[in-house]
This record gives sequence, C-alpha cells and structure tokens, in this order.
Amino acid sequence: MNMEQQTELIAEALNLTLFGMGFVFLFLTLLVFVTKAMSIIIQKMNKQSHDDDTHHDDNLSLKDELDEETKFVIEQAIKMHRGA
Amino acid sequence: MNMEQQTELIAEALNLTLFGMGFVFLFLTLLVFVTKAMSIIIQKMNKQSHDDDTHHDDNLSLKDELDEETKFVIEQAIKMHRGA
Amino acid sequence: MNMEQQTELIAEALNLTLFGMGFVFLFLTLLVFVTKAMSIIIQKMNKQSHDDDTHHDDNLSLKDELDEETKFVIEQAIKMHRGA
Amino acid sequence: MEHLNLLWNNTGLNQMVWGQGLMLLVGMLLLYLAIVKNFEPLLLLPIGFGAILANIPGAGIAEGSGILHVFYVVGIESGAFPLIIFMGVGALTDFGPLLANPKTLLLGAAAQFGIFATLLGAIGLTAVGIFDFSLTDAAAIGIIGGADGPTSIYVASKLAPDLLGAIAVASYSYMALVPLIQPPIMRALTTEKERQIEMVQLREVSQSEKIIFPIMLLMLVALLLPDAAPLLGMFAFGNLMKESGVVDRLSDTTQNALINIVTIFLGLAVGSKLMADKFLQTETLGILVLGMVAFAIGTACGVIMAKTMNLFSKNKINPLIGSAGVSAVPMAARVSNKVGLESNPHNFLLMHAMGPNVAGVIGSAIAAGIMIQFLG
Amino acid sequence: MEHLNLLWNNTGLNQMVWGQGLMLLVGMLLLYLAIVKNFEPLLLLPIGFGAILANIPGAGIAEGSGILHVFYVVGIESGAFPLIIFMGVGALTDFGPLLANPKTLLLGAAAQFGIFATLLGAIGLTAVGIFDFSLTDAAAIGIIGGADGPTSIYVASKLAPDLLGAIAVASYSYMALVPLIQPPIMRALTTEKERQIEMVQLREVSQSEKIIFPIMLLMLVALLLPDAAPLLGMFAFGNLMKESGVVDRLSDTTQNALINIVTIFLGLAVGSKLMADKFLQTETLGILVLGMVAFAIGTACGVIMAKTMNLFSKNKINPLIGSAGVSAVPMAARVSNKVGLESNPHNFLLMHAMGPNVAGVIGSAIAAGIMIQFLG
Amino acid sequence: MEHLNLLWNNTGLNQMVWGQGLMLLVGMLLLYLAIVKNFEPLLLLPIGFGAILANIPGAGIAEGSGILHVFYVVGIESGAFPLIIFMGVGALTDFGPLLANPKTLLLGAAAQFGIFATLLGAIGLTAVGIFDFSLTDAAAIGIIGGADGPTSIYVASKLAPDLLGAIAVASYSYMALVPLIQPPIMRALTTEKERQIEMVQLREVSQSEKIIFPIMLLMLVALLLPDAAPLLGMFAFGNLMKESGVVDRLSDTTQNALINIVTIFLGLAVGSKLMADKFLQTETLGILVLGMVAFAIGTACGVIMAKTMNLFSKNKINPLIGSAGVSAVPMAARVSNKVGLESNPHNFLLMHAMGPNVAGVIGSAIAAGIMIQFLG
Ligand code: NA
Ligand code: NA
Ligand code: NA
Repeated sequence: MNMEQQTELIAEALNLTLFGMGFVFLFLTLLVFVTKAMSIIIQKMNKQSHDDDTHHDDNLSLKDELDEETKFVIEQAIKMHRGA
Repeated sequence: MNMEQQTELIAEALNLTLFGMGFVFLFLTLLVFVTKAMSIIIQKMNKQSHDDDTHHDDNLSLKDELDEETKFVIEQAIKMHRGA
Repeated sequence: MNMEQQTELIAEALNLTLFGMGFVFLFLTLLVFVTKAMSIIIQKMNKQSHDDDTHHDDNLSLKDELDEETKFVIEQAIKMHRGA
Repeated sequence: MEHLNLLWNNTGLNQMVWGQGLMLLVGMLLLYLAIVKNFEPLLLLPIGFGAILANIPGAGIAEGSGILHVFYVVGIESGAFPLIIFMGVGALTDFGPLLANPKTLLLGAAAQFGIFATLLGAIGLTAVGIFDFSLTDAAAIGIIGGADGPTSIYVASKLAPDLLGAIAVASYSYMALVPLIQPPIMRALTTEKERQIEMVQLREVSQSEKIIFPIMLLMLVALLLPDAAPLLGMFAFGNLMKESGVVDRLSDTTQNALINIVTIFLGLAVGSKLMADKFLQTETLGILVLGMVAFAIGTACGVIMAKTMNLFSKNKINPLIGSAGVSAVPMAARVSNKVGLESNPHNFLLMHAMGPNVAGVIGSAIAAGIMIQFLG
Repeated sequence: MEHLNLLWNNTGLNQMVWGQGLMLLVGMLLLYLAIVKNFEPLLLLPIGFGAILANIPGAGIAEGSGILHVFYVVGIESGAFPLIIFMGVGALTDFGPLLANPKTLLLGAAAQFGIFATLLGAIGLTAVGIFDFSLTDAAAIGIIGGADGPTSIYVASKLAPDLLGAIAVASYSYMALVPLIQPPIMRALTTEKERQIEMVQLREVSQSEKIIFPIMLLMLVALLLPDAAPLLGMFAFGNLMKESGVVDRLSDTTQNALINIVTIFLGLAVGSKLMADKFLQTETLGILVLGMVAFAIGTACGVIMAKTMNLFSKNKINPLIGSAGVSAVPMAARVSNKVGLESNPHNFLLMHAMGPNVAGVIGSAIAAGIMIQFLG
Repeated sequence: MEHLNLLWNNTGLNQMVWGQGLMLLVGMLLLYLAIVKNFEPLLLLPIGFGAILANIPGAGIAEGSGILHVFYVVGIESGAFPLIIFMGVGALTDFGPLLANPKTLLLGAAAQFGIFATLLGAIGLTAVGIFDFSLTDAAAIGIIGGADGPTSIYVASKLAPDLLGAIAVASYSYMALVPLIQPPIMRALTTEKERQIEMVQLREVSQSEKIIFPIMLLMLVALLLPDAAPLLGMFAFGNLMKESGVVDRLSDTTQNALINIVTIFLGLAVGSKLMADKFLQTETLGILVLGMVAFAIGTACGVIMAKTMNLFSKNKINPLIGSAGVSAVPMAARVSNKVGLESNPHNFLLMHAMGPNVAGVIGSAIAAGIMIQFLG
C-alpha cells in the first residue's frame, strides 16, 4: 500500500467516524425530544380522560422545568461534540 | 374491450358461477348423505359392542388387576434403579 | 447379469459386510475403553475433591476387578470375532 | 460534504414519494385497528407492520433480497404458509356440532353464493369499463366472501398475486367487521317469530365419528375435486391429529408454536404486498367494495337457505344460524347467538351455529378448488 | 357443457389409475395402524396421511411445486429433517445406564449384524435374479435392521431415494412390531435359567461423565469415521444441550416444539414418497420381507453376543437385554423387561436394557457412516 | 485390502491438518467456557459445537451441501436468523426505564464511539502494515463494540462474511466478559463521590407510551436511515407485539419457541464459519484484540458522557450507568448496579441502567445502518 492509498484510507475512515458518530448523536437526540413530546402528549391526554383526579399542577410545572433543563443540557452536549 | 369480448367474458363468468355453485351444492349435499350414513353405521357398531356390557365383568376385573400389577412393577423398577 | 458380474457383486457385498461389522466392533470396543477410562478419571477427580468422604476402598477394589474382567471379556470377544 | 450529501440523498425523507407516505399511514391505520379496535389483531398487526416496513423509502425490505420478500417467496409463493395455517385451523376445529346436524352443511354451501355473485359483479364492472379485472382477478376477489383468510391468500397467490395484499387486508378486515355487517342483514331477512325458533339439543358425537369424518371428507375431495385437496387435505390432517388422540404432542404444537410462528411470518409477508405502487390502484378500491358486497350477499344467502330448508322440514332451523355459513369462525357463530338472544333470551344458538360455521370453511375451500381448476 | 366435461375430466374418479386407488387404501391402512393399533403413531399417522395426499389423482401434491414435494426437497433431500430429529432424540436420550455399564456397547455392536446380513440377502436375491437391487439399494435396505427411523431415512435419502418411502414405512412399522417380532426369537435362543439371571444394581453416573460422553463420542467419530459425523454429531449436540444444564431453554424447545414440528413435516414428506408408480414395485415387497429379516437377525445376534460375553465373564449378563441392541428405543428395552419378568417376576431388566438400547443407536449410525463412505 | 486402505484414507486422523486439530481444541474451549464458565452459553455452546463439526476432517459439514453450510446460507446469508433473533429481543425488551428518563438515550449514543474508534484502529493498523483490513472489514469489526450479537452477525454477513466467525465469537465472548472488562474502567474514570450519587425514582410509564414508542422509533428510522430499518424494524415489531397486549400468543411464541429454535441454528451456522482455513489467520488475532479495545472504549465513553451531562444539569446522573450504554443487555446494567453498591450499599442502579442499556441496542443498530449505507 503506497502513501497515497494509506492517506486516502485513513481519510475515509475519519470521515465515516465523523459522520457516523454525528448521525448517531443526531438520531438519538431527536429521539429524546420526540419521546419527551410523545410522553407529554399522552400524559396530558390521560390526565384529561382522568380529570377527576386531584390536581397535580405543581408536579407538572416541575416536570416542565425539568424538560427545559434537559433541552439545555442536550444543546450544550451537541455544542461540545461539534467543538470537540 | 369490444362488445364481443365483453359478452364472452360475462358468459364465462356466468358459466363459472353456474358450475361453481352447482358443484358446491353437489359436494356438500353428498357430504350430508355420506356423513349421515357414516354416523348411522358407527352408532350401530357402538351399540353392538356395548350391548353386552354386563358380560365382560370378569374380563374387566382381570384387566384392572393387571393394570395395578403393572403399576406396582414399574414402581418397584424405579425404586431399584434409584438404589432404594 | 452374467456370472462374472454376479460374483463381483457378491464379493463386494461380502467385503462391505466384513469391513463394516469389523469397524462397528472396533469402534464400539474403543468406545468401551475410552468411556471406562473417562469414568475412572472423573470418579478419581470427584473423589479427590470430596476426599472428606468416608473411605470407599472396598468399593474401589471391586471396581478395579470388574474393569479388568471386562477388559478380558472384550479381548475374548474380539478374538472370537476374528476367528469366526 | 460528499458524505453528507449521500446521507441526505439516502434518507427516507428525501426519497419518499407521496404513495409511500400514504401507505405508511395505511400501515398505521391497520395497527390502530388491530391494537385499539381489536380487529383480528393476530393478522392485522403483523400485516400492518409489514406494510410499514414495505413502504420505507429506499430500504427495499419487500423487494429483491429484502427480508419480507424472502418471507413472501418462501412462505406464500410456495403455498406453504396458508396451508400450514389451514392445518392449524383444522387442529383447532371441532366438527362435533356439524356431525350432530349434518344438514347444516347446506347452509355452508348457500353462503358461498357471495363468492360467485362478487365474481359476477367484478366482471360486470369490468364490462361496463369501471374497473379492469381479468377473470382470475375476479375469482380471487370473490373468495374474500368466503371469509377465510388462509383460503383467500392461497387462492390469490395462485390466481392474482398482484392483488394479494388488498385481498388479504379486505378479507381479515371484513372478518373483523362481521359483528357490524351481519346483524342488519339478518334482522331484515327474518321475522321476529323466526328469530325466536328454539332448536333441539344436539346429540353427543362419538370419537369414532370425529376420527372418520376428516378422512371421509378428504376421500370425497380426492375423488371429486383434486384441486381442493391441498387446502382441505391439510385441514383434514390437522383435524385428524387432534381427534385421533394418539399424537397429542404433535397436535398441541400445531395449535400453538407452529401456527403462531407461521402467523407472524404470514402476516409480515402479506404486508410486503402492500407496497405503494401495487396497492394504490383504483383496483384496490374495487376490491374493498366488492369484498364487502361478497360478505353481505353470503350472509343473506345463508339466511335465505335456512328459511328455504324450513319450508321442507318439520324440524325447524333458526334462520339466524344461516349467516354463520360464511365461516369467519367463530365470530359469525357468536353473532348468530347474540342476535338470537335479542329475540329470545333463553335461546342459545352458539353450538347450533358452529355447524354451518365450519361447513362454511369447507364450502369456501371447495369454491376455491373450482376456481383453481378452471382458471389456475 | 364444455365446463362439465372439464370438471369430469379433472375429477379424481376419472383420472385414477388402479395403483393410486390401491395406495389410497395403503394410506388408510397406515392410519388404521397408527390410530387403532397405536403403531408408532407419531410417524405413521403423518406418513399415512402424506401417502393419501400423494396419491390423489390429478392433484400433484407430491410432484413439481406441490407442497409435499416442497417439504421433501427442503427437508429430506437436504438432510435437515432427519438430522434435526436426531438432535431431538439426542436431547431425549439418557446415557446414564450405558455409562454405568459400558460393555453393553458391545451388544449394540452385535445387533448391527442384522444390517449387513440383510445387505447380503438383498444382493443374494439379486444374484439369483429374484430382485434387482444395486449395492446402494441393498445398503439402504439393510439399515432398516438398525431400527432407527431417522437413520434409515437419512441413509435412504443419500443412497436410494427412490426406495425411501418403502424403507421408512418398513422401518417404523417394524419398530412398532418389536413386541411381536422379538419375544419368540429371544425365548428360542435362551434357556429358562439364562432368562432368570439377575443383574447387579447399576451405579449412579455423575453429571460430568454425562457431559463429557457426547463430546468424546463425537471426537472418536471425527477421528475415525467422518461420514458418520453429521448423524452422530447432531445426536451428541442434542444430548450435550440436555446434559450440560446451561441451555435448558434450548434443550426444552428441542425436545418439544422443534422435534414435533419437524416430525410432522418429515412424516408428510416421507409419505410423498409413497406415490403409486414408485411404491408399487416388486422391490417394495422385497424391502418389506428383508426388513423383517434384518430385525430378526439383529435381535438374534444381540442375544447371542450376550451369551458369548457370559462365557468369558464372572459377572453374568441376562441375555434378554441383548435384543435391545437393535435400538427401537425404548420399545426393545421394554420387551427385554417384559420377557424377563415372565421367567423371574422379581427381575427388572428395564434399566439394564437401556444401555444396549442406546448403544444400538450409536451402532446403527456407525454402520450408516460406513455405508455412506463406501457407497455414497 | 483396498477397502482397508480406503477406510484409513478417509479417517479423520489421516486427513487432519494441524489447523483442524487446533480448531477442534478451540471448539472445545468454547464448550468449556459455555458449560463450566457459563459464558453466554445460549450462543457459545452451539457455536462451539458447530466449530467442532465444521473442522472434522473429510466430513465437509460446513461446505457445499453439508448441513451447517445449508443452515448458514438459509439463515445467515439471507439475514433471516439475526433479524428474527432481533425480533425476539424486541419482544423481551422493556422500554419503560428508557421512557421514564429519555435523556439516557444519549449515554447509548456516546458508547457507540467504541465502534468508530475501533474502525479507526483497524484502519490505522492496516496503514502501518500490521494487518490488512479493508474499510468494510474494519466496520464489521468495529460493530463488536456495539455488544449486540445479532447486530454484529447481521453487519458481518453483509460487509465481511469471511470474518463472520471471528466477529461473532469475539462479540459473544466479550459480552460474557463484561463483568471483568468494565468495572476497572468504570472505577478509574469516576470519583468515589460520583459513584455514590443516588438517582430519583423513575416515574411509572403508561401502556400507551410503550405502544407508541416502537412505532415512533420505526418512523424516525424510516425517515432518516432506511438502512437501519430491517434491524430496528424487526426489533420494534417484536416490542410492539409484546406491549400491544392483543397478540399475546404470538408474543409468547416469539419469546420462547421461536427465538430458541433460531438461536440453535444461528449458533451452529456461525460455528460453521470457524473452519480452520478461514479462522486461523492473523486477522482473527487482530479482531480479538480490536474487539476488546472497542468494548473498553465504549464503556469509557459512556461513563464520560454521563459525567459531561452532569456538568450541565441540576439533576445528576450516576456516571456508573453510562457504561451500560454499550448494551450487552442485561449484563452491563447488572454491572452498573454491582459497582454502585460497592460505594453506596443503598443505591440500586439496576433500573436506571436499563435505560442506557436498551438505548445502546438502538445506538448500535443506527451505527450498523450507517456502516451498511456507506459501505454496503
Ligand atoms: Na367460508
Ligand atoms: Na440401531
Ligand atoms: Na449496543
């Protein structure tokens, strides 16, 4: 294997790694958001259908706060990954 | 599709329906008769073989005895094998 | 089928029988020895690992005797088969 | 950059055509019907999921060496899956009620008129230029009216493989809709007094009769209509394994592990036939409409046949059990029972309806054999 | 009218040749033996039903793309079904009695003489012009004397596929007839005193020995007779799954769902080889007669070997367990036990006979390997 | 004499080459690991036995029409076995903990860096001339770091079939070694205080969420990475069968009979790829070393990701659950739990670790899809 082929092979491998890890993070991050959205929608729907239950407002607001926090974390993580 | 083809297609379909339904009825009607005949024959045979139930008492008790004996034998064999 | 073909066919069949039965006996006799050897080794190993158990000397000597006897039997059987 | 392009070019988003998007929704609709509405979930859940997998743009799961296409070729093109399912159905079938009252076989015969009426309808619509069905297409569509999934799939795989997806979906969907489709027709065709008819208790059937029946059925098929022999042969074999009582371990496995395994792969393989370019045709709409008509006509003919038989018999039949002749075992028999209870709360028609119900399975298989013989 | 003609032309009645009619009766005879006489029903019921399906005139179920032919090609021609069954048999086998008394392996060796004597007989009958068997045919027929269904089917599929149907039927039928065939031979070759011999209690065998034995057996096969490796390899694998105790879920499935599923399709596929034109040959008669002879000679040789071993041993073997060397597990061992009880009601030979019984399985597989090596 | 020669010439002893002898020992080593050391016995026992069968000199079991080669072609070359196993794994997976704490998906993402680092390593070693791996080889080797047997086998069968044996063995061996490989890395990368972090109780997840999740996952895959759709599709299908609750009989069979049957034949078929001439290459050594490295790096990245996430979050994650992101379900989660208990005997991390654990399965399948898309 000559120098040029070596370089090319390594470049390809690096490329694949970069795009691969990027996509894995992109996909799973998306999945985090979609999953959270889904859970929130379903919990709200369940709540509506069980609206005789006592009020969980505090709980819910705490939850919203948590979600926002998570969002922040993920954004930071993505930034870090890009910067790394 | 011209007129002639149309007519032919419809004629074929009618033919198939006629013979098809005819055959379905023929077959299942035959099956009714054959089934009835079979049931009658078997019920008669069963009756014959059961109409002297009372006469086989000795035989039956012998059989029972044999079964119990066999059971005993097997139990012993298992015990022996276990080393008991 | 002419005479020669007949003879050849029968000769082949006899050959196959001779080698076949010979091999079956050879193989299973070998298996007897190997199995015995395996059992003795494992039993010794088990005994070593359970050497707190009470002494089974009598048992063992009986066993050795049995093994020698079996060996003798097999040798005789092989002799007979060869002579037969 | 080149990689990023490639990645984007290969995404489903980029490759999707509108038809695939629509079919993904159809797949999800089937899942919804299966899971939430409980419509024949054993089949519609795998079919729905298979439909989704088949329509993922660029994945090629239902083509070439894609796994669903492999399942299709191995299991459906060969005929193996529907025949094994039929064996399993045989092992789950009790011919007792039929043997106790064999004339209910005729109800199972009458209900097959739905099949042929639909065939005529499909050809009629073709003649007037609305659809473009060949005679084999029309025959395969008609079999939907038999209300037997595996029979439909088997016939479609022989006569009209391109329509298999739509036919299977229609077949199982309408089987699930039996409790909605049948009662109005049954009520419309019967008087209150007819619906109140109580039937005599069924006699007990001996094991010998149950053992001989499947063999006898197979012999009759062998002598008269060999083309129905694969279907009814496997059906009779399954039943004989069960009734003979000497191969219980085989019978148990057939009724459980084997039928379950095959059901999963049959469903996925059928789903693979719901690819957008094949399924999104006007023909599919025709199949759905005609399938519904087939069910309705079959139901009506079963009821009418029962009423006709009563004209010539002292021993009256409750015409509500006639509708069970379409098969859709055991749903149709339950519907007969339920509608009967509305008119007479002490009248339990369930066991009486099981006779025409299993007769309908035989009748459809005979009709299928005829179709294959004339057109296969 | 044309349709009516076609319908009639295609009926089984019209197309039937006398041979098919006869084979339908043979199929029903097999079902009778399986269901009423309880002759190896797990195999003879599917085989009998397969035979009926295969001989339905005009249906073509056992030819071309017919489903039974598909089962045959996929499962038997490839060797998969008999090998999987053998794996299942391995998972159901307990080598404990054999390990406790390894010299009974020699009884399993002696009983294989039935195989080779039958081969000689078949060639002799060919030489004098009564039949026309090739050497491969004769070898496949001889294996019937091994009294192992899957081994017979495996060898026949390799050496004489045309005779497979007759060989399989003979094999399983005679295995079922063991309680009739063996006792007279056993009584004729033993004295009352010999039949009364009581054997010493078998020692307990450790799990380690049971785990190492199948591996050791496979290694010996690998080194000495690779052609027996598929059969004995799958057998040893099944046994190792069971004895190792670490893959109980695989072992359970092998002993239940898997072996049951394969048994059903093996039986149907074997039945497909009972088509009239192949089965109704004078050869079949020869196979049935020779198979019976093979069983009888194997039984006799097992008994004689046991007596011979007693000549050289202080520790006497009851010669009645020699007959179990033909295998036919566990029927032959039960026969040994039963005949033994007649002479000595306190003498339970069952466990002692299990040693030669499983040894016979190994012996037949070795003989099969030899046949395949020299003739395959 | 001629026969005796033939017999001797055909023995394994005479035909054996040193490599086959060595591979027989390797096969026995795998059996030893499976049975005595309890290393993933469900796979390593069949693989080990298959390896022995494949290396019997002269038997040809893993070539041509040999039965193991048949199993390989039918089950692995087609992709069917690993996909069916993945369906079974789906039916055995509970996404509850993941749904209760979705951000743990990111831990499953981070752990996949082991895959790509290994790919880089393999290419690096090739560049400096130590090994000779192509890019497809390197990708298939990297997937070992995903710690999912079926994913590894699926990718290897597509990208590097010649290396499949070594890759599968490495994959399952290291999955079994997780309790040895991971703890030192986990301890080295965390402080005592971090290991003591207690996590908040997971909320209960509704059935609706569990039903929608697999469908949503499949849709996302369909839209973004169709090449991962076969793997994740079958996985989601298995999970949907379980969670929907409407097809319990299918789900039960998938989790038991079906997955067991396929596991047996998958194992044997993988074993057939351990033939001496393919396996005894310097490449194999490279694969074993690189596979181990992949595991270690994946573990480390999972832990580091957890620590990184803690930098930006009030709600701290115990970094010990990061290592579970490599999957190896459920072993890796148990390891997290065990190491956690060492530092805080009241801290049960098992359920918390199940989130990243199943996330790792998804992550590896995504990575596999990428590899197949770019290189397949
Ligand atoms: Na029907
Ligand atoms: Na035998
Ligand atoms: Na993973």
